[in-house]
Amino acid sequence: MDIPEEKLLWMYRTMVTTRKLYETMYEMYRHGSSLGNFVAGEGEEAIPAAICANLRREDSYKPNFRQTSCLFAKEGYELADIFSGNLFDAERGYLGFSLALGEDVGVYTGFALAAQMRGTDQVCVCTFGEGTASKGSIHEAMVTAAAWKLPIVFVLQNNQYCGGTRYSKVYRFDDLADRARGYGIPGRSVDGNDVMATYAVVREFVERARTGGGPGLIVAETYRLSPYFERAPGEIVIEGYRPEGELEEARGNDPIPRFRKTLSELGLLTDEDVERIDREVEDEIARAMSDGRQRPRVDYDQYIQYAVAEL
Amino acid sequence: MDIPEEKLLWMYRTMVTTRKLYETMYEMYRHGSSLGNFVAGEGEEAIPAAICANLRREDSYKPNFRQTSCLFAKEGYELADIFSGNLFDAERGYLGFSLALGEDVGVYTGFALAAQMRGTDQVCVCTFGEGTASKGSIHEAMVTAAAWKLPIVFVLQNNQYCGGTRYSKVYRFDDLADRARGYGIPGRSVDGNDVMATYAVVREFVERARTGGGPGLIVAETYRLSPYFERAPGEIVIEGYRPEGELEEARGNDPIPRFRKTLSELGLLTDEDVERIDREVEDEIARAMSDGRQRPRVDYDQYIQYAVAEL
Amino acid sequence: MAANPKPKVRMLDCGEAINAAFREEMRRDERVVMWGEDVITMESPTAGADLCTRGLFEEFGGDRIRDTPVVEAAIIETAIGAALAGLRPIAHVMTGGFQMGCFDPIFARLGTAYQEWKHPGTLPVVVMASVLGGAAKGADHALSPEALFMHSPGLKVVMPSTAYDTKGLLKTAIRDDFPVMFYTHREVMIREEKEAIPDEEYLIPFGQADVKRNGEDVTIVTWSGMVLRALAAAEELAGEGIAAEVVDLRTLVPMDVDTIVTSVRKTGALLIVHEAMKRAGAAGEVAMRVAEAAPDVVRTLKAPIRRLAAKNVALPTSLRIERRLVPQVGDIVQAAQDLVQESM
Amino acid sequence: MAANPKPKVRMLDCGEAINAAFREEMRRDERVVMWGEDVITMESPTAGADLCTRGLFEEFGGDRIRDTPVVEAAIIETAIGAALAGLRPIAHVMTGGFQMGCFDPIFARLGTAYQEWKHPGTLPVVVMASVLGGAAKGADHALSPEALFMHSPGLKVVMPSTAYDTKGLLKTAIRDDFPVMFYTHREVMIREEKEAIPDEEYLIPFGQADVKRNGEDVTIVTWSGMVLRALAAAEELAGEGIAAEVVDLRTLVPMDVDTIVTSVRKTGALLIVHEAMKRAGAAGEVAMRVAEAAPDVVRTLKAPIRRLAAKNVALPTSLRIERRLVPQVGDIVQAAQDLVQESM
Ligand SMILES: Cc1ncc(C[n+]2csc(CCOP(=O)(O)OP(=O)(O)O)c2C)c(N)n1
Ligand SMILES: Cc1ncc(C[n+]2csc(CCOP(=O)(O)OP(=O)(O)O)c2C)c(N)n1
Ligand SMILES: [Mg+2]
Ligand SMILES: [Mg+2]
Repeated sequence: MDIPEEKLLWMYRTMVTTRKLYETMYEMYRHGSSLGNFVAGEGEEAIPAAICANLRREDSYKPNFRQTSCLFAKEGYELADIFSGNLFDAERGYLGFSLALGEDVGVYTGFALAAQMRGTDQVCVCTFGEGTASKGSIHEAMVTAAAWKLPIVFVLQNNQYCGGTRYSKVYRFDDLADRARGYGIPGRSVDGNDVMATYAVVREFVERARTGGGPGLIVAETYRLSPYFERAPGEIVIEGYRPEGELEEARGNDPIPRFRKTLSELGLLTDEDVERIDREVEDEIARAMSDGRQRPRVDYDQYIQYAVAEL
Repeated sequence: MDIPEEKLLWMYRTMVTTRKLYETMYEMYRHGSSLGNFVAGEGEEAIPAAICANLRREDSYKPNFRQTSCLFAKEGYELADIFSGNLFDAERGYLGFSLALGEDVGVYTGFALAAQMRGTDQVCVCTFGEGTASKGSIHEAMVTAAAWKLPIVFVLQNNQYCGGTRYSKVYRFDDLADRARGYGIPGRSVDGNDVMATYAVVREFVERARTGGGPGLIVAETYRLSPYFERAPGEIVIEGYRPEGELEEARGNDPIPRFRKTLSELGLLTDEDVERIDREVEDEIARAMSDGRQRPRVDYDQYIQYAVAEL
Repeated sequence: MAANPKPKVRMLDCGEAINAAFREEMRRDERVVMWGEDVITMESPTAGADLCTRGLFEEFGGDRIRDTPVVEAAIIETAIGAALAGLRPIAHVMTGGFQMGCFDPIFARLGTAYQEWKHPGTLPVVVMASVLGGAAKGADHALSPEALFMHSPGLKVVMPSTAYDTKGLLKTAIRDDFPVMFYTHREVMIREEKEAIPDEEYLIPFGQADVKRNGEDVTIVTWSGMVLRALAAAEELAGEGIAAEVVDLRTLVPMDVDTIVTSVRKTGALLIVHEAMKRAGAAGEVAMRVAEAAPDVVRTLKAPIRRLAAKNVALPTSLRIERRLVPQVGDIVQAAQDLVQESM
Repeated sequence: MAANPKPKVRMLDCGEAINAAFREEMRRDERVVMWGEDVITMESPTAGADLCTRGLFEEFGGDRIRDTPVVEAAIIETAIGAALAGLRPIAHVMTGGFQMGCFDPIFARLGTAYQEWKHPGTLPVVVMASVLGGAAKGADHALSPEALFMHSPGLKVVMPSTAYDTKGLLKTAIRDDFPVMFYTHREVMIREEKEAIPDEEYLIPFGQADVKRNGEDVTIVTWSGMVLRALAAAEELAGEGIAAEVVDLRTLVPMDVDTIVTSVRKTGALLIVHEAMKRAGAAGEVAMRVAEAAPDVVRTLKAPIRRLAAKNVALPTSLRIERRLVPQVGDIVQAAQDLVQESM
């Protein structure tokens, strides 16, 4: 597939920004900023970049829960939003996510249903982990999307780990994309650390959904470099569940250096570009942070007004 | 496959008994016996017969909810039990069913888990409809059974209807057995109105489960001749959802006459046998009814003792 | 001024009243859509509520009314997503008992998450189901789940007892910008007697209890199917010289505590009756609300607030047993008599 | 008779106490088994309750303790099936909030169906989860769901507030022949202070509240994490001359109404405090039970029974907001003062 040069560079920059966002947010977390539990998706940056490169402002996108911050890359959002304390905005297609895993997939399916009922050409891309994929509510959402041929693309992001449990310990087969057959919808596995390959598959599935061809399931194979979640200082960390050497080996397949290499081989990226982009992105994040943090926060009085049946 | 002659005749007799049980119970229902809502599984008798022919007393079996009465055919049960008001008996492998569809499949999976934990060679066969197969809890049960290679065989009984909704309106594919691939377990479709073919598949799957080979999914294709459920006299019945002529055509594929024909072609069943079996079964049912109804019923005082946390 | 012409009425049963409410609201606002199992094919969105959807498919088409697979969680979750995207879905889940199987979508997504997400906009979803009490259908069909959903911050809970109230409250529910749990009751749905329903549009606001019978000796607060039994009990009590006032709450959230307090101020005795199991049932909430709103009234009660509800036991599939577990007319009579006696 | 030797004790935190209880019961009865997400790999059966399962896999092997996929419904349902088949499973579901996603299996199967099925035998299942209150983790992690499960006929509900009680009650739960919902609380789990736990085995029976502090002026009834706050409040109140009695219910079902009544008979004032949302929360049940058990005591109260609970709002992910929604030590002090004042 021919991917335009700007798209390629945009995806590279997006991946770099995503990685640096994790680093920034982790620093904020370590220094006591109240971000709640901190989760990050290091090593999985290619997938949101490939998705966002295919979406429009009016489309809907749910990143995997550990990649919420990558929403900045979705048209309609900007970096400062990430630091603003609230990303939720149905207008820009982000309907939040469920801390109870899996219960959000049906909600996004409802967005796709509304698009179909109204005859718009909006599309929804909804991501979840291979651990979450076992939840019953996801099965129901996929049955429903298939039954009505809804414009939704499910992206199962298989980063090999659900908490401390390795994927291959739970599942008895090679290809999770086989799940799609059970719903009568197209399914495809892709190397989720290869952003160009992922882009191509997402493009195909999104276009099909946009033109009335119904839902599909993409399984993006990747690896979770980040821990399960960052504990608060002093809390116990158990990370001994990874086989010796596995993490180091996975770092060798980090999608960012991999893509950097491809781009430089294609003559699209020089060492100076790399450094420049790094610097620019760092500046952007610093500016976005100070902008975002200045935006007004929802306070107690506003909070208790929202969606309360009876105080 | 060579099926011993007695097995064949046993299955025939079982199918006839199942059908006549429906008729008897429907009469009781029409005359105001308090059986609750009345559901029947006419046209689907081959499947429980093929299953029970492969099970032992200590195995577990959940028939589809509209075929609970076919439990008489499971080793350990007898006809009189059907009229006794309570079939539940974990010892004989029947753990009840859930009126909320689907929530029982995980319970039966737990039976299989206990068998595995204890190292027995018990097997569980758990049946549900193609409508019920969309429920999330079934997905979770199948993921779990696959993950642990539990000795359970799921039988998806596709009778083409879920309430008034035709299967082909909801699902976008030909073969529900493809679902099995999504769990990494063996799957197989079979003509569920062909009792011999069904017997062979059940046998293979049950033996595999019994010898540590893990779970499987059988899709038994059949047709629901019975209405969704029998309404109480005076209640509204809407049965207009079947395409013209479909019901009549399906009657032409009734598994009982079909098997009768096969058996007579094989020289195993004469017209006299047919009549004799009909008469014998009717007598048995009559006796079982009077025996069963004489058994003591759980009364209020006993009822409120069972599993109550605090009265 | 012209003489006020007598408003036209038609005699409808509850199913017909629901059908009229659906039709009127779907005509009025094209964002109103609905789905559920067999809502088209069987015209039966909630078990026991047959024909409620008759003719809607023909009039509004297969985009606005849809049959779903057996996917209760997805029925609710898609309603949430569609509502966030600007539609106004009515999501059907057949029975209150089946709502246990999509509890997270209702309690935690619909009723909780969008506040947690600081969603400043609307979330117009009506969840409809039937409570199939009185016919020994077991807990999955007969459960009356109001106490559970009252405990979710964002859910309103509506449980009418007449066809008239059902129509007016359902129209209000459909126009509400936030989630509403709406329950019909089998015994209300199957009443032979039709009711006079005005042709002219009317809405009944939430949070207004209705005094279904006046009396001076004891206040009976109840809702849904139990209103019918309470009224029958009041009739019997009248024969014995006890004048019971029957307050039909109609909506549990929001709760019209004022009407209860006014009644209790008059009668001096409060009996709360519900069909659901007693332990952690809604009676405790009613009692606390009265105590909080009017400590003076509670202080001068002659006997403590009393509740009558189902025993702490699973709903059975035997009518014989169900009748001894769930309050019957005779039980209400007895409880009211006891309370009046004690108050003297 | 030999002199009674001083019983040996060890200083344990709550996680260690749970670990000891698991180990003792699994040694005692090989039918005791457990599963849940990451119970082996992360040694963390309930979020926030780390290391509770340390060493169990090594001692008892992969048949008796298992990591599951993310399948909360199947975790409960398989526990039911295995229990019916003769095992005694402990099913872990991480948090009370995640139990919304397996509500039917808990409420309707475990707590209801097997009575409906007239199952005359036992159903020994313990469901364990953590309530992660006090850290702005939002409803899915922080929900305290006791009111919901108290409303299921067959469920006992246990919510201890100390390591000592946790161990004794957990052992009782594992030996109970019927379903038990067992909740640890984050604030109890993370207490720095260790407690003296006897080496010798002890069990604490269900249905026995514990008076954690004596007082004459006002009774505070509470449970789980709120006991810690109530005790801190009682300390402050003492400074102002108010002697609060703190009754830790420990088990909500069965409920020790006698201990409450005895206390209230003495103090004449009852404040019920809970962490869960007020509307349809468990306070109403406590109040009704007291009124039913001791109408005379209620009649002579100087002020109506009072409750203090979280506002009727979704649990937020902001600590700033959470602190204004959920009762804090200062709120309990204030409520107790008000009540005492009003009673005078
Ligand atoms: C219903 C539910 N169960 C359990 C959890 C606890 N939990 C949080 S993250 C996580 C792992 C999810 O794994 P996966 O879906 O593969 O996503 P990943 O962490 O790999 O991105 C679990 C089990 C939860 N949040 N919700
Ligand atoms: C959770 C739940 N949703 C809906 C129903 C109502 N209901 C009862 S039977 C039935 C049809 C089930 O279809 P299928 O599973 O194909 O079984 P069949 O009736 O064909 O034997 C439905 C929807 C129910 N009992 N439980
Ligand atoms: Mg993962
Ligand atoms: Mg079917």
